[in-house]
Amino acid sequence: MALRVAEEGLSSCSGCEVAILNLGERLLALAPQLDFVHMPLLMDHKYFGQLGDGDLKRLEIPQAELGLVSGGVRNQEHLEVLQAMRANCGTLVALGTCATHGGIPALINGLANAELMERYYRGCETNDPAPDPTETVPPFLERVYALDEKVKVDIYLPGCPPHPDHIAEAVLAFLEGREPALPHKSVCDACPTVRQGKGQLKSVRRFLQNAQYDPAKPIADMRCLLEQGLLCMGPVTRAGCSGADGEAPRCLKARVPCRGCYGPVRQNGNQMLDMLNALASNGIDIKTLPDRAGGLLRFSGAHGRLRPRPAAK
Amino acid sequence: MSQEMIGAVMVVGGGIAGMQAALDLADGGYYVYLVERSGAIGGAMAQLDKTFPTNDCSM
Amino acid sequence: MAFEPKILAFSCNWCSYAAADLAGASRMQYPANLRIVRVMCSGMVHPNLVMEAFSKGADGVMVLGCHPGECHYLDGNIKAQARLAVVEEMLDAYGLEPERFRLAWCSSAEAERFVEVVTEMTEAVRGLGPNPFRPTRPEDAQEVA
Amino acid sequence: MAKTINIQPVTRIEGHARISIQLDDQGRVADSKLHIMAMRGFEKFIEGRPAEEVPRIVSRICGICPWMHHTAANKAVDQCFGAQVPPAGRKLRELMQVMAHISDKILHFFFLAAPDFVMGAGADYKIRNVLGLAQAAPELAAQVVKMRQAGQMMLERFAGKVIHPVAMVPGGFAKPMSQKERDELLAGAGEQLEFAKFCMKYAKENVFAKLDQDALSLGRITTGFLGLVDPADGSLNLFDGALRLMKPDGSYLDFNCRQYADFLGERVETWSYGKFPYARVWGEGFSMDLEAPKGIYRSNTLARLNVCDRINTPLAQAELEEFRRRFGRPAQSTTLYHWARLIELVYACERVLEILEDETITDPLVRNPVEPRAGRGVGCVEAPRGSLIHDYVTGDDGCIASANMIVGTTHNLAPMNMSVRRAALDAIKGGQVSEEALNQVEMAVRCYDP
Amino acid sequence: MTLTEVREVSGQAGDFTVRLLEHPRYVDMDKCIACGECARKCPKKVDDEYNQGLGKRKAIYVKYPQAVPLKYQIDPENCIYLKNRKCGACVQACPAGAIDFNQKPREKTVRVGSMILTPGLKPFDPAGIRTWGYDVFPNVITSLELERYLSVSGPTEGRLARPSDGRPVKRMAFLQCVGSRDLNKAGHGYCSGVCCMYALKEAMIAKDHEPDLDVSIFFVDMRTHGKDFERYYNRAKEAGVKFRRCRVHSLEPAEQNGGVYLRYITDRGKQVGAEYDLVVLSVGLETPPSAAELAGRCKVGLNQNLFAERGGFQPVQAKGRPGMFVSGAFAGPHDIPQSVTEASAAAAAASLPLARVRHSLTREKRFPPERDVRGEEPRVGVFVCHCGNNIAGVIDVEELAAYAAKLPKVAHVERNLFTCSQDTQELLKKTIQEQSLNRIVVAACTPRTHEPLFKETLKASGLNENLLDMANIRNQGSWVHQAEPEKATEKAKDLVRMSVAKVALLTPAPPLTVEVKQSALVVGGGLAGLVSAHGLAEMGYPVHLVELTSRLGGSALHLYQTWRGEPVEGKLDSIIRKVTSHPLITVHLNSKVSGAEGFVGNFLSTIQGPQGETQVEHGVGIMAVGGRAHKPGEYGYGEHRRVFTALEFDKLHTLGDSRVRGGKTFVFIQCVGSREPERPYCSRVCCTHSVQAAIELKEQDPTRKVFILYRDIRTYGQREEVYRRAREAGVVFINYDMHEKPRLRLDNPDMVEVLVWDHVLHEPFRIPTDVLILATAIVPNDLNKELARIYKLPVDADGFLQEAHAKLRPVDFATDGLFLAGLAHYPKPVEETVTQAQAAMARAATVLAKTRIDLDSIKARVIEERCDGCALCVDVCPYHAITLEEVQGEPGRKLVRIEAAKCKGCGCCQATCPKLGVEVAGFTYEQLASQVAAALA
Repeated sequence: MALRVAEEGLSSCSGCEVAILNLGERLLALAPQLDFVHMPLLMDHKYFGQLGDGDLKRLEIPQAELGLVSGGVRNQEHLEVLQAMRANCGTLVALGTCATHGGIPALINGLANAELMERYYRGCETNDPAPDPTETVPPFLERVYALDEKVKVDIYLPGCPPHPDHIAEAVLAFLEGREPALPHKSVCDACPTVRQGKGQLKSVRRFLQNAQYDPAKPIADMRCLLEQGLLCMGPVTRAGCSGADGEAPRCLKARVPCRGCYGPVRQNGNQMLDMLNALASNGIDIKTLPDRAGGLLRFSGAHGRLRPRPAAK
Repeated sequence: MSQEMIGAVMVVGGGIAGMQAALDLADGGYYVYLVERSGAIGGAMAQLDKTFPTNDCSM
Repeated sequence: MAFEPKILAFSCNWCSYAAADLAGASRMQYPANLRIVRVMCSGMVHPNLVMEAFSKGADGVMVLGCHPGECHYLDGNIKAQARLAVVEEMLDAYGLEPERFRLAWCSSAEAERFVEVVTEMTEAVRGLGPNPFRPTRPEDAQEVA
Repeated sequence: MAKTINIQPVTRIEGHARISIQLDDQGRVADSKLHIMAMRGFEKFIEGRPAEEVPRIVSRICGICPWMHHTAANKAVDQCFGAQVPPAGRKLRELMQVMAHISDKILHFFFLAAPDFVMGAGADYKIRNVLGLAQAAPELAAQVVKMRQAGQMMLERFAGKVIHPVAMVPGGFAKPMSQKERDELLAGAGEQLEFAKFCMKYAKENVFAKLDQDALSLGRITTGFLGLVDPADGSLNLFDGALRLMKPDGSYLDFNCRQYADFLGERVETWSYGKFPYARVWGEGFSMDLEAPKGIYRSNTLARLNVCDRINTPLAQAELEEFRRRFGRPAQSTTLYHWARLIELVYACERVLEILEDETITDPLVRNPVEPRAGRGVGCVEAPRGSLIHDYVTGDDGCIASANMIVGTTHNLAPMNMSVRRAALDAIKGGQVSEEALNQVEMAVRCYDP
Repeated sequence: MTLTEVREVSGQAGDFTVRLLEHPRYVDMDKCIACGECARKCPKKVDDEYNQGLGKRKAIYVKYPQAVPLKYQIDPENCIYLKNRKCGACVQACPAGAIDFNQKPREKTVRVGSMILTPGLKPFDPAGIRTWGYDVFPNVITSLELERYLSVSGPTEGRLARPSDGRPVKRMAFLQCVGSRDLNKAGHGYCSGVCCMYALKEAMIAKDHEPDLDVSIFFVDMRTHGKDFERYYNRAKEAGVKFRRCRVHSLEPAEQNGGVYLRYITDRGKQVGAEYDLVVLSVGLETPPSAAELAGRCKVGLNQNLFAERGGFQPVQAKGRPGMFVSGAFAGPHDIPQSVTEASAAAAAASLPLARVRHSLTREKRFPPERDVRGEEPRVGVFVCHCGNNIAGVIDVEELAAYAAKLPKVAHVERNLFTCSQDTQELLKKTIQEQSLNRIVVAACTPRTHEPLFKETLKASGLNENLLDMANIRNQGSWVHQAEPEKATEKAKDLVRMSVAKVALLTPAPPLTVEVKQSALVVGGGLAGLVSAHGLAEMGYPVHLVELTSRLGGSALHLYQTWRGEPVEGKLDSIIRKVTSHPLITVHLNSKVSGAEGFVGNFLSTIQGPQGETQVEHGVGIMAVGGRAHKPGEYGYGEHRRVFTALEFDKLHTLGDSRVRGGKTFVFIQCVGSREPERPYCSRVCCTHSVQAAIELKEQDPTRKVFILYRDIRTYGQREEVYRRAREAGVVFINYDMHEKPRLRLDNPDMVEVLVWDHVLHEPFRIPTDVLILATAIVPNDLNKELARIYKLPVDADGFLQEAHAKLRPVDFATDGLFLAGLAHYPKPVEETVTQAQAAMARAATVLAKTRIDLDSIKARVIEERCDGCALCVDVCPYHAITLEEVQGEPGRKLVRIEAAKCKGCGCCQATCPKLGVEVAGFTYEQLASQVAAALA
């Protein structure tokens, strides 16, 4: 009997859902074994009955063995959907860094909600100023939460978006009833660039001009971008973006430094602390880095890592 | 005939000099007899309370 | 009764830990709020350890090393100094007062300095009050872990 | 008796929305609303970020068309820093952006919209989806999946990341294109064009052919249109150009996207987190009333075909002429969005081939270094979901001081609400609420590919 | 072998037979646990020699509380039972039944290859000599008695009080040269060399006890000629100690309050009387009769000062007695650094002839096989120590033990009175085996002092030594929270919980050993370098000798004779010939060390020579880069053709230069460049050198007038003899001090006019002289700084190389495997240079004697499952021990590799790695984090 799968996207951009589609032919191959019972992007199953007349209190998610949830928890509806998914899915997978660590939307955690509302509904130049919308729209939670701050998460699939190879591995592992073999080292593990040591680094500059490399030569001949003085979050970010046997991390293929979109190497690690510490230990004055919190916690602002500046300061 | 060599040394007197010589010889691979007239080794230095220059105890 | 802060100190085996021993040998008295974790060098203390201490409710954390130039491992203390900026940044990010963390040098002979630094720190942290992350509020403790 | 119907979530669209329909005592549709349920606040939380990092942040506004935000943001930052993008850099940017259109349109037409037409609007919801389509027409589904995947892989192999791209950077592009890469892409683009032609033929036979009067009137409203046109000859341009705001009667104003604030305003309603742009320049104010709409204009595929004078690629131009012969200019029927989408698919494939055939694209100089400075920049491109405007102001440290954005779907929020009301009124008569009726209301929304 | 004497020695070098007599201790050493019950019960009180007779001890006693071996002994002269078969109180009192009255003296004969005599010294006993009134006035004590008074373990627990009435001491005086430099009263012409220094030390410590104490030191010459001694002399002056340059001849009782009255002459020449509460006689050293007897039995000659006879170039070899060596105070009046250096030198000299039979009789210490505990669940044993009452006095040890028992993974808890005592170690071993414990927590004192002891015990009980953690509840617990016992107990609980948490995570770290390269490098071809190179080669180790110039010999080339008059040149040439011809020595002339890396047993030095660079692997290194004469910028040097430095004068004197040969008046000025603010040290050799030269000038032509202008004549030790002969020869010594240096008039090219203040006549005194000789300072040569940078060696404030410990490791560097000899350490005469060279040789041999040495196990280790070669740690390592290496079988994938030998375990890499990819055994992140968690639980 096919494996029932439910998928939901909370405070997300559907990038993870497209990543699922980017399984390509593999998705068609898996299709017979899978029975998608709920996936708003592709299927029309509704929360409150197909005729939209169900009880608004009882949000309905069909029973499923495997539940995939992407996106962080931003408002009340997300929380209700998440709790319903948890209740109805045997195994819950946090799909993508928004789900595992808050992702880009968690950058808002550095500000109080009121500041956002003020700017969005009254501050923009093109706005006709108006009060915040509150009618029949789900109220905001005080900040963006990662899934495991609200419910128990069984499998973490970080990545922005997670690589289709690992989504496939997670599903296959579930079908075969084994633990998914997911990478647990840092991005450097799969990065073929030439590394010697970070000692000579005196400072880290902004990415205002391309790295030095010979486009004709493969990535393996390029000197590690961090060692070229560009901030690259590779060493403090979990591996995975190079796929199962990828040639190099995706951003490195474009010769661009990593920005940590897979979240910390260890589930409860802190990318900002790890990176600043790595730079400081090699003798770099970390005060020269602009926008440290926004830059180094860009994808892992949940779990209280990013919080509004105390007003007093 | 080169007469037989005994690989042992006798140090007579268990003061600071005797103890240091005995240690160096033992570390150097020789059997040492440290012979002390009194009931315990330590010699005169043991009676000193503090030693110049750091004034830490001379024990 | 008065708030008794709990202070954690990472002391380097060659200098500050020896100073603590000497303070003991000289019977110098200092407040009992201090818990010392012996490390081989102040350069061995990962800022994560400091932040874990704060997230587990330490009211104050200190790293004590040798004076610059006297480090048993050449420049371990210089690295500790460099990481000081990281800890300050993290304290600011977590909304904790910078005075809760202190990096101080004291050589193996400076027992008085050790006692002075410990007493000053105890009083300073007592003034700041308990650490907001003290696990009295469970979801906070879990939040920062 | 009076009741409220909640279509939640609106499915087969990108984003979180809810449709509420109030029926009065006689079961007639009294009111209907399309509520946008989420708002993340990109304009606010990119404040303070170094401008050169922003293009890699704002791509997360939409996971299906991240390339558009990536491009618009880069163009805005270029203006802030006064960067001169080398020709090869500019060509690579346009190539990437237009290629992104291709797989996006295939995704929308086949994965999201087609099930309604192939299975029928009233089909059981369990099979009215791409998986159902795969069972019903396996070879077609396989072909679609293969071609869409090929399009994505073309982008990924060259630019590293296809979803949430990183290859475009302020001042140009992150890496030059090698001859080998150009040859591969040329081969791929050729296949994509063939497939685009197949899609057009398939759609005409199986979908557009069935567009009877009802289908054409589904959610039909009369509005103005907004889209980029090439300032030289008014032709369709997805990458750059001037913005053309056309009134329902066909007259239009061209303006540089930097002055967008003088032409467009945004109204806020209490029941939706989304803001409602309207054509402030017309001076009519704003109203979503079906009979007397004020300031309402539409964006996206149909709008672009209406506003552009011609299309500079042969096949697409032929399709446009046939389209115009049949539906005039400007065509107002909402369902025609799908048709326009496929025409644009053909144009996109032809445009990609055009860019690739110019071998100066492999020039190694793809980026000029940029200097962070205070400035203002407005980057504008045409996204699959509509015109995309990113307006940044940077401080002396080169970090974002303030930002304002009007993204694709936002332009269509007001028109979608009107289409929903129109569709609801047409579909729900005498209080009979059927699944098919509700699905038709949703179909009205899906045309806009929000 | 205690209580044993040498009765008779026969045989010759390499094979002596020695008959020993062991006096009975009357206490069975194996049974006695030194509990002290016997002494408490023993009725007979006797003067305690240890406290210089100031305190009392019993007939059954132990020399002092920390004596080694800590076993009681019975004093046969005073024990009532042994004298007349009565009493025997101690037998009942002894719980261990260790008293055994019928022990008899036992004789033993032993065969040895060499003998070293270090019978030590006896302080001069001033009793019976009227002028000092030592045994007449109670408030006149010797310096050694003062040492006991000042000591916390002494009769008055360190409180300074007048022996007569116990009243506090307000004014105190030290009389120097009591029993030294005094032939008629004490029969000792020599200077004991140490009294000035210990007087300064005791004065400073006394002032520590009583800050407002008024201390005066009456001296003839202030002889602080050792390294850093002059600085200490300056500190004493700044601390307010008063110094009077005059010899007090007689003491009388003060009229009223029982103090002591003495008269002295001030530097203005006025007679002054003064009263002191306490007078301390700085007694000198002399050879005890027992030592003289021993010398007789070993047929070792003694000189007229009753010190062992020895030569300038074999300073530790008993003259005319091969195989017999002498060192320490028996070889001459030495301070502790000199004795320790000589002891090492004697060890070297004694082992040289026996090189062939090295290791023949010694055996390696064996440990039982190590039990593999990796698989086992942690079973922690907690041992709470009372440490007498040091811990138990403040911390509630029962509550602590009870608390520890309830901690997770704790299988056994025990309390001990003294966990570090030898018997408790045995107990520990038994408990570990019985309870099959695999982790040990000792809650006691600081690991810094006692961890090695417990590690030994763990190894001896079959456990890997690293499965141990110590909770410091004494130094950082009971001792510092004596007023808050409950808080101290609370803290102790936390500390124990932390240790238990950490120890549970400890894993057995395999002992790492590394091979010792059997070769040596000697830097500097002077006398020190030559002697040590030749010595090591003779011991059978290949040596590389690096000399900067094109000639071997160094400063010794300019020396004419030793203080005993032995010619230097002959001996220097012979040692140079021996070195250049020795098969095992490679000499690198015109070369210097340009770079070095590695560590003890595995150094790799780069020598830059005329033909380019050569790399040399060596196990040990001896730094003997010497010093050079200071070129003065004062006293008209370089401007007047009759002003010379001491060495220049020597050359002219031997070549018979006309200015010297015809000269009628000669003036020596001492301390030129030395004991100045910018060089606050004494160059030690110039006084002897000038005095010898003056004697020779007088002997050549008695009519010559020879003047020596001095600040202090420092002919220390047996050199005093030379000073006495100079005075007899009519050399005139005139004292000057810092602020009225001699002034010169240099206008006449053939004569220098010297103007100086005469203390005796109290008027200026003009000396027209034919020749002016400046006793210039010895300064470190500039190679020191560079060598220090290459080998990471410390340099002291004056630029000399800094030894590890002034007293206990005088020739070692802090960095293991590197040693120090010659002028590079501090200015010193020929025979002390030879001694230091031989000492360095001995110390180096202790390293080379081992083929492998074990490194401590605190090393960093790469965790392959976590490390991914991001290379963040590579350049953080201060010792460059981390490299990025390709993983075999996976081309392109690199991981970090740590060279255990180079790694010192500082942990900088562990604190940098963002993924716990590298950890230091014993201090891993998880282990430290477990302690943090436990502390805050």
